[in-house]
Amino acid sequence: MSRIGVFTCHCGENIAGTVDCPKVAELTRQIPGVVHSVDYKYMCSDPGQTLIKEAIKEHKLDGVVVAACSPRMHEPTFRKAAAEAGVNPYLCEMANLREHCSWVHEKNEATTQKAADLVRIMVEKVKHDTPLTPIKVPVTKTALVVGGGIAGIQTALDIANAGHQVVLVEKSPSIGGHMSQLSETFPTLDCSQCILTPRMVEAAQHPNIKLMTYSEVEKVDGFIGNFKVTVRKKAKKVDEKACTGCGLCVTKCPNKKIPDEFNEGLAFRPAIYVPFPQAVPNKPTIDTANCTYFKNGKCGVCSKVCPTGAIRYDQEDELITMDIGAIVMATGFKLMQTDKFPEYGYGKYKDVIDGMQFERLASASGPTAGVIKRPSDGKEPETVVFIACSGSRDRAKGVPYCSKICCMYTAKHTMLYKHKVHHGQAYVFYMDIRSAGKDYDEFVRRAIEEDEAKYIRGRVSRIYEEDGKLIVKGADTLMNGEPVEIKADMVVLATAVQSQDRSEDLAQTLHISYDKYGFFAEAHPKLRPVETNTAGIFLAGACQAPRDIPETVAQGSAAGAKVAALFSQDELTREPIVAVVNRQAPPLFSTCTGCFLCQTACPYQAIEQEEIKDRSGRVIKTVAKVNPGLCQGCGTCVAFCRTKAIDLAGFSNEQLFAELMTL
Amino acid sequence: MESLKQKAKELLEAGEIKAVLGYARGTSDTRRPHVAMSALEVDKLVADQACTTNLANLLMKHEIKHLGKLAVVASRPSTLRSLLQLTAEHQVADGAILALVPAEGGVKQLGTAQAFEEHLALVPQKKTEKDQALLDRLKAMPRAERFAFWQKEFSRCMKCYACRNSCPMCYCERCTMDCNRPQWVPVPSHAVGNQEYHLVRAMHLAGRCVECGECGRACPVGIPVHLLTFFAEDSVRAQFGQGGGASATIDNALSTFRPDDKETFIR
Amino acid sequence: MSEQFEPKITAFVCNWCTYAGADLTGTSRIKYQPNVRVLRVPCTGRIDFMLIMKAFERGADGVMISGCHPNDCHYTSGNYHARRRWMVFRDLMDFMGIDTERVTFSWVSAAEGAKWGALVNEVTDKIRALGPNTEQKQLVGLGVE
Amino acid sequence: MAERYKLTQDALSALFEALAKDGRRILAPTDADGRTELNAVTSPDQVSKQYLQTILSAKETVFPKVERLLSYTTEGGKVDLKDAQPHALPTVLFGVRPCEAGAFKALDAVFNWDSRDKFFNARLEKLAIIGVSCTSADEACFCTSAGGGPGDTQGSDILLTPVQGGYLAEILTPRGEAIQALAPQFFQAGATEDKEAVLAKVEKAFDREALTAKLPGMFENPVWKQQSLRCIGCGACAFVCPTCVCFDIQEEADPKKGERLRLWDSCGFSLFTLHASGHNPREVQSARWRQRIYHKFAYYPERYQQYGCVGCGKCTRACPADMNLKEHLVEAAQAQ
Amino acid sequence: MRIGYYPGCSLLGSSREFNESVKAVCEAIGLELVEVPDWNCCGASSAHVLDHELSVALPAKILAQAEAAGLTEVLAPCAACYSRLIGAYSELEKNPDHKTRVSEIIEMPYTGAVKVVNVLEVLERFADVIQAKAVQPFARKVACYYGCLLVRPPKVVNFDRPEDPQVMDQLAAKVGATPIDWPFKTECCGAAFSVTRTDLVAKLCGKIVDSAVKLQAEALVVACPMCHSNLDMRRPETNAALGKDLQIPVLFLTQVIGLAMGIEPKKLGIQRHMVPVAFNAPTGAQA
Repeated sequence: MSRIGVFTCHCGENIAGTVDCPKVAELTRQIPGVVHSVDYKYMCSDPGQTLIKEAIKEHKLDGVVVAACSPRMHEPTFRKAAAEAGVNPYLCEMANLREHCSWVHEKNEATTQKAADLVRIMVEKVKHDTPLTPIKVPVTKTALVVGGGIAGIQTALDIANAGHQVVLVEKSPSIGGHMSQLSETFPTLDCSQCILTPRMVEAAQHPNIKLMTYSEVEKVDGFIGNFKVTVRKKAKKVDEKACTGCGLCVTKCPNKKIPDEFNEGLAFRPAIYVPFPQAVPNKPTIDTANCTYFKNGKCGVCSKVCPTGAIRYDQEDELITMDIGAIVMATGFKLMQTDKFPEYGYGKYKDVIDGMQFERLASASGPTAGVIKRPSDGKEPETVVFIACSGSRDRAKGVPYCSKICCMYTAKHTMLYKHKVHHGQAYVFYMDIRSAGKDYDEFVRRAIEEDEAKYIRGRVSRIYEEDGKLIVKGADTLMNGEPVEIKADMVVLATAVQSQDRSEDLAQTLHISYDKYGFFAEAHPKLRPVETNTAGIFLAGACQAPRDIPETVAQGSAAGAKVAALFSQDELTREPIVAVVNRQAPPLFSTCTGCFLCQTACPYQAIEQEEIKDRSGRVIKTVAKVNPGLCQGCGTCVAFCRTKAIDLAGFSNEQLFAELMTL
Repeated sequence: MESLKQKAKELLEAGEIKAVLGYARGTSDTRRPHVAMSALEVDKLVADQACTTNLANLLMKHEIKHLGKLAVVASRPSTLRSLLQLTAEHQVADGAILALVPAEGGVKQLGTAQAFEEHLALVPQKKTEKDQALLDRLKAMPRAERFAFWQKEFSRCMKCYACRNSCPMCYCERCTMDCNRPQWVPVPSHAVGNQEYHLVRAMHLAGRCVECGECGRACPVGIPVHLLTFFAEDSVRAQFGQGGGASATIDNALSTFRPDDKETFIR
Repeated sequence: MSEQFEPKITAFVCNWCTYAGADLTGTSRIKYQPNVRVLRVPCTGRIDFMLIMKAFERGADGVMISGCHPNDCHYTSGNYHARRRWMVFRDLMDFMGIDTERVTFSWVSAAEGAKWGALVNEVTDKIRALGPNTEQKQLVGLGVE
Repeated sequence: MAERYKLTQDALSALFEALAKDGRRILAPTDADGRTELNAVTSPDQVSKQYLQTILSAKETVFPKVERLLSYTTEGGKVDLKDAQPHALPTVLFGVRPCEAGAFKALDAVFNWDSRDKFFNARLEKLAIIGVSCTSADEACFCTSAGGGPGDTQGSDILLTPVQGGYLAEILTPRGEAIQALAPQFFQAGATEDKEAVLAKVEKAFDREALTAKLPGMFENPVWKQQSLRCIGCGACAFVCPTCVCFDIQEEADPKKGERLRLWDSCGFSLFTLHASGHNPREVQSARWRQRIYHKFAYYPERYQQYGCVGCGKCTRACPADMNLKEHLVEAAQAQ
Repeated sequence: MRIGYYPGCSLLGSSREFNESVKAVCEAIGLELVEVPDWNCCGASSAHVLDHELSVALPAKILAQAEAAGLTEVLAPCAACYSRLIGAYSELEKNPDHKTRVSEIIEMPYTGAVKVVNVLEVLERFADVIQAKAVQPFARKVACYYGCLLVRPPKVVNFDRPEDPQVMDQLAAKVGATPIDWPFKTECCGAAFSVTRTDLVAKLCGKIVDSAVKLQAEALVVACPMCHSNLDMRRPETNAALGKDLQIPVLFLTQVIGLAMGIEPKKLGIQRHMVPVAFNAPTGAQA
């Protein structure tokens, strides 16, 4: 028989004003199993807590019900008090006499009866409470950062600087990401490469950072503090250790007509290449899809000219598995594809380009060495039309959201253009100008007022080529929708920012959720913006939503700080309110029948399959197993389980049943 | 029938299977399940219109499961539907059980879930007119009358569990009915115990029922218990567009969700 | 003179939204009728349909089930699972002739203290008007010699 | 041999009225949606015209499927215990078949073996049986192999045999005489109809005593496993059986009150012999099936010097898997 | 194969040749057109600006008639009719409770069982048949002009690429024509302003016709009576506005297909155009 103490709090007049507290104490004393029941003015006060602690010792209580305010208010207080007196804190429960009773009902007998009922419910719960201990999970203090753009670099540096190991995985041959392609950055117009390159080098040389370029995450198992990650290190066909990065192979490669990704197809590169001069690591990679040797076994020039014999045609992909404590996703974005804009002739007319191509045209390290020349004939364009919201905020294009960075970079583009082509005229078609940010709106005003960009508020309906010009037809909605027609030499589309290709697949590999546009979903839109719903996996940068550089860097640092905080402890402590699959005596072993319908019901992928084997290793039965590191204790699986094989500690079937039985 | 016997013998002789689960003649010329492990036993196999039992139920039985690789005679589509649902629920490995479907001029041998699905696409499942009529009649009744109808039916229930034990999807080793900590459903077959038993059974089969109707046929006192699971299945299908026994790969309707599931009653 | 019938109402609410919402009803001092007894669970996903069934067996005249609005679940999707379960369970109860008028499902967020108060009053009044849940209560003891 | 009377159909109606006037309820086979059920009737017109047997046995009248043994309250920390009083009505069972009438003896053997069961006896004392002989039988019937027969008088207080123009009535016991005494004018003495001629023909299928002698030696015989492969382990056979007597005791309680109930159970259930340790002495269905047969044909005779099966065939008819008891007993009797 | 047919007013009046050519082509490809019994006005041009409920009820009545006649699909060749019918269908599918209200208004049950299709959609299904039957290839450069109603609004019609539709080009190519790549496929022709603001229509059509000629098209191909009347009937005004004398003919796609199939030009109503069509014989020389 239980020895339960009931402690009814007056909360001054807050409870006692409508509930007859002494009577509640009196009524609840008669409940079988209750050996002590008192009322007191302020239970949460020091004397009140002392009263509970002394009663626990004096009456040898093995369970406590504090009938006071909401458990959401003082449950930690009283559980701590109970623990101090030697009762497991999870054997202390609260009956909510204040928020759910005295404050919402009139002073009368019914209210007091309800108060007594609320205590009865909790007494039955305590009777079926089991002592629980917080769950300890060890932490592997190595972080994995996926994506080597500015987000990933910043995150990796912050974690590394906090003294923890970081593995930085990048799918392309060099880190740097989109930012390395930019010419200048808003709102300061400082050179993107100038500010990024030092960070890239720092990341590469940091003793705590292990760089894995040309690599992709293949598989993720485990849970917070204890992930097992398999990374595919794609074969560069070049021995990185032997290669000195002299570049002879790149110069000698006879196949030089491959569209250059870094220059957005505006230039060519050889089949063995370094993506860009400042690449990190600055060692070449063979593009096997375009290499003559890999296509027909002939050529082999690179191998012949390499002074250190570093070319390895037989190099294979490597699968590397490592123990990881936390993961930061920083996989970035992509721009909307050309086939989405038939009305603008994007992909059809050479001089209709996107913003990133314009960045390359404007970049000193770009294909034109920073001189603005249009792609079709290399002429200097005298009239350039910039179209903001190309795809963004356009339901017909499947992108109802704002891409966030286009207003700013379009203003930047008009300025860069004007600075290079002094007699040129830039037009901007826009829907709204969104320039919220430090020095942002001033920047846009400068583009309009100083660099004389003509801003036209309206959409462009069509672009077509006529007599060597691009006819841009639109409307000026500030002029009563007056049709506007501009004969342009070049058109720059600020195409929508979209999630990376296959981001859904990657999300599924990591068991994190994503929105309908393929951006990774944060755990809470306001309060947990850099966490995912899977504990131990964080987000940085544009893989979560369109972001500009300052935001990306801030989020990268935030994610880094989260990881550092996680790594500051040797063990994680978690509330023991988790689901458990029962174990029974053989031959049943568990009432679980292994239908695994619970697996899809679990929001946290916390349910695994476990094989029960006999001594000879033969599998007798495969049953569900809840990983306490992942389980958050919602209990959805518990309600779903037909055989009642899963139960939730703290809110068990027996407890809820017993609570119901009092009613 | 002869081609079935021949096929069964071939498979047994080739050692491809250990036993054939089929039908044999039973009391008063009915058909009963029959396990044939030898040529002698194969000769007792019968395949005709009277073979109605859903044999998938027996596949889940401990003694039969452990005989080795089995072939099952699937005279009715619901047997294949059961196999699909059992595969989806990890009870049967895809390819572990051979289905022999008596067809015109021979026997169709199906070995994989995909083959079952393809075959089922040719033979749509339909409720009998009698069942549909009673379902419609019940749905049209005023609620209180429907309550009285079921209470009258349930009053005959004695919890022999023939409905449960004849159901291919009731394969749980320890049924909720037998869970006594807490004792969710009262053991006695009094009014409360019976109502709760049938409610729980139907709910546990919602989205999983293959609509073979075996439970209703098994009831010795003639309670139309199969209508409860048929109804639940209809409800699932109508609201979520998927039901039990359709595929070995679709996740269960009630352990998944869509954010835009439409209901009309939540305040 | 007979006393006015006071219905017994059992409520299952999730910890994060409706329980907190009901706390807010209290802190806002919004009054409602004292007939409801709240059982706290972590999430609506935890509410086994059998609990609703047992509540009636225990003589509840009305049952309330409430949790986070869609998209607001603390556990991201428990309420979606719960919703599907209720959609079928409610249909099935009705098919068995059990009065679904006596079960109220709702989404009450942590900010909707006023909604909780109003809902409890509305449900209490409605169940009082419906009268005792005689159909279910009469089953108790029936079939025992 | 008891004296034989003639009872016309009209006289039967009058007898029913007399029984009702005497305060007895009459339970008889009735038609319900194609099923034959035992129900309360007031007139012979309500009795099924064409029936072989009821689906359920008549054991419900003395051993209900759920019955209260005691109840208690625990209000205020005090336990107040109340023994249940059996609610036994004076009852006449009309129309049961001789096999079932004979089954009460098997129930009695258990309920009054070491202690006398208050509930069972209270009901049995108020029960009188007017049996009706069988004029037809089916493939499931094997009363003649189980020590009875289609016109067997054992167990009945009065046995009626349908003959031209009514029934041939045999008054067999003092209870039968008491019924006769309620309306003696309707029982015409000196009936001469040939009872045997109208009875159903049920071939004897096996020798019961030989089987009983053989069973102890065939515990491990493969026949049990073979037969039970298709058994699904439900309780239909036991619940329809007129002699199956196993019961479960359940306590239904909440923090304030509780009651103890007795209900039917079945040795066919896998949980029937499950120990708390998880061990189950009858792990597989073949062991349970064997138990069912041994209990009726080996353990019963050994312990009570009588048999636990009357050959009514109800289990065969109710079985979803068509476990034909007669057929399987024959197989056992012939097994090597 | 059979399909419901809703000609609407245009096809019985100003666009008889569309009606004639649709029927001729459908007959040739083996598609039976079943005219919706007792059909009424679709409400185009005015109902939707005056009374929303009426603008839904009118098309719903047509679809309900089709449903009562046991049809499951209705072909509305006129793009305006198509737009009204599919618009009403789509709205009622989105708000199933409105179906009850509409049924009350039209005094017959509307359940949404009948789908609405345009002429391009239907012909696309028979693309292979059409190709096989094109015995006299229409070997000319053509400018396929879609106008606005066939592809918009995309969510409602859910047909082809709204900004750069392809189906008509593909079908024209199937019968041997060479569709030009031009940017005016969905440019506004002025449509309903044909009567009230002829000047505007002339200006808008001018751009379309001029561009087609510049890109060396030999014919404009359309699938909408409004487009046709503006491009064809308003040619004098168009030419006046352009200050040019453009004689490029405007054909319905069904006429192009019909000619390629060798159907007699008269049966296709070729003679009815304002801008004369000189190439009756598909491969013949242009006057």
